[in-house]
Amino acid sequence: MKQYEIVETPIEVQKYMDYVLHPSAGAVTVFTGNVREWTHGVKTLYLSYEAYVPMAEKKMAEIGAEMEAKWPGVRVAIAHRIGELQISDIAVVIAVSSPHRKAAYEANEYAIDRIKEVVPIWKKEIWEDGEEWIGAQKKYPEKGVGLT
Amino acid sequence: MKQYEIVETPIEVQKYMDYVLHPSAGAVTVFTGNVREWTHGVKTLYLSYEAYVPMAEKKMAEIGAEMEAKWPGVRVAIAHRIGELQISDIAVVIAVSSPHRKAAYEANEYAIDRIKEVVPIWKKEIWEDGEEWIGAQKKYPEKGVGLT
Amino acid sequence: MIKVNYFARLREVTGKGEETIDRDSMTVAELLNWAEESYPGFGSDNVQVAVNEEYALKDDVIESGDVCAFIPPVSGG
Amino acid sequence: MIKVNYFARLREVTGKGEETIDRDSMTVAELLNWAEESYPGFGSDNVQVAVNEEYALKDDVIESGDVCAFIPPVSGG
Repeated sequence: MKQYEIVETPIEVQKYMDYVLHPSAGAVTVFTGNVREWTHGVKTLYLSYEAYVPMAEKKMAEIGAEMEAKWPGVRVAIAHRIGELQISDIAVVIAVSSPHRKAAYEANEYAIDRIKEVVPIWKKEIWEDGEEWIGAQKKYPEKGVGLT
Repeated sequence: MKQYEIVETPIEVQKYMDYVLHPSAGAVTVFTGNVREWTHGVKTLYLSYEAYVPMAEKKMAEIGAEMEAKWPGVRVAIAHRIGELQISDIAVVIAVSSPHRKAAYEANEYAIDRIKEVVPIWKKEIWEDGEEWIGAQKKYPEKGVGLT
Repeated sequence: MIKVNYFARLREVTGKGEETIDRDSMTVAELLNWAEESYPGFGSDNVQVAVNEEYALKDDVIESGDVCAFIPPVSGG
Repeated sequence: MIKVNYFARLREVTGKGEETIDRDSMTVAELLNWAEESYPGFGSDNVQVAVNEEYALKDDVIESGDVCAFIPPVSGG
């Protein structure tokens, strides 16, 4: 595994937890985003994820660096799966360790918020009667969204 | 496994993640509290945990019920290990699933805060030159700490 | 007979994990005083009492057959 | 030659994953206009451009040899 990676196979959470654990870590937080059957009353059959892989991995690494700067002592691993995902499959995993728990929670939540803002990954929802690429509709920013 | 349990063997995180996952869960958060080598500049050799087992399991279930009331739709599993734990061993695991991520983070952090307040479990730190039972020093409350 | 359990520091101070007290009824405050007098260094200021696995207030009454526990400050997690 | 990549909705709109444009230099704004004119329904208002795997501003200049990508609103996680 890589510390920040796009994968095409099922995500094994334990690998990422093991990666961030070390003797000074008193807390580990893990977030997984899973495929949900119902969204806004519409039943999802499955999802299809696509990524601009090299840029996505680079952006995830940048998010990790931001986290280490904001919460010194955290250790981070992030993976996002692409391809067809079924209900309950894990799309994204974020593992964070920290000496103390507060930073582990805060940094983890920061990571998923940033992933949803800047990492070039796209989700298509496939329903019984149609499909759609999902994405927050935004106008072109004055500054690129990755330039913070 | 039980949804709320005190265990004497190593905690396998995956079991608790699997327990809380269901088709309406879009987010799963996991917290583990791990034995840290250094605390306030003192090197820990190992920890010894002790619990009033039936009351501890009852209190953990009450915390779970509080979470379900505060964050409708969350599903929770909590385990705490007792006995001798070595550096990096998991002392506690909290798994929370939720349709959306915000509740999964908030409910998870609420759980560990409440565990540290009300669940009758005690930690002894063993160093090279001594040992001590750890506990926040509190006076007898006007209301029992469990009575919230 | 009232059953009492000792944990952590209190198990070490008393040298036992449990015992029974030959009383029909007493308040939580009376139980704490009893322990304070019975065991030097008990330090009941920081100790709560659980009666039948629920935290009790100082005025609560313990009856024969109840199971009590002295709860020093907890430190799980 | 400038290489461009298409993803998600834009891959479907253009019917291709990548192509090369025979230009030596153009701004990001010019690239977006070029795409808008080349592909009906491109919808460049919502599209960002990455140059060499970094988000670029509209005034940034793209040179021959650069690798660009059109980035529709992301929806990972």
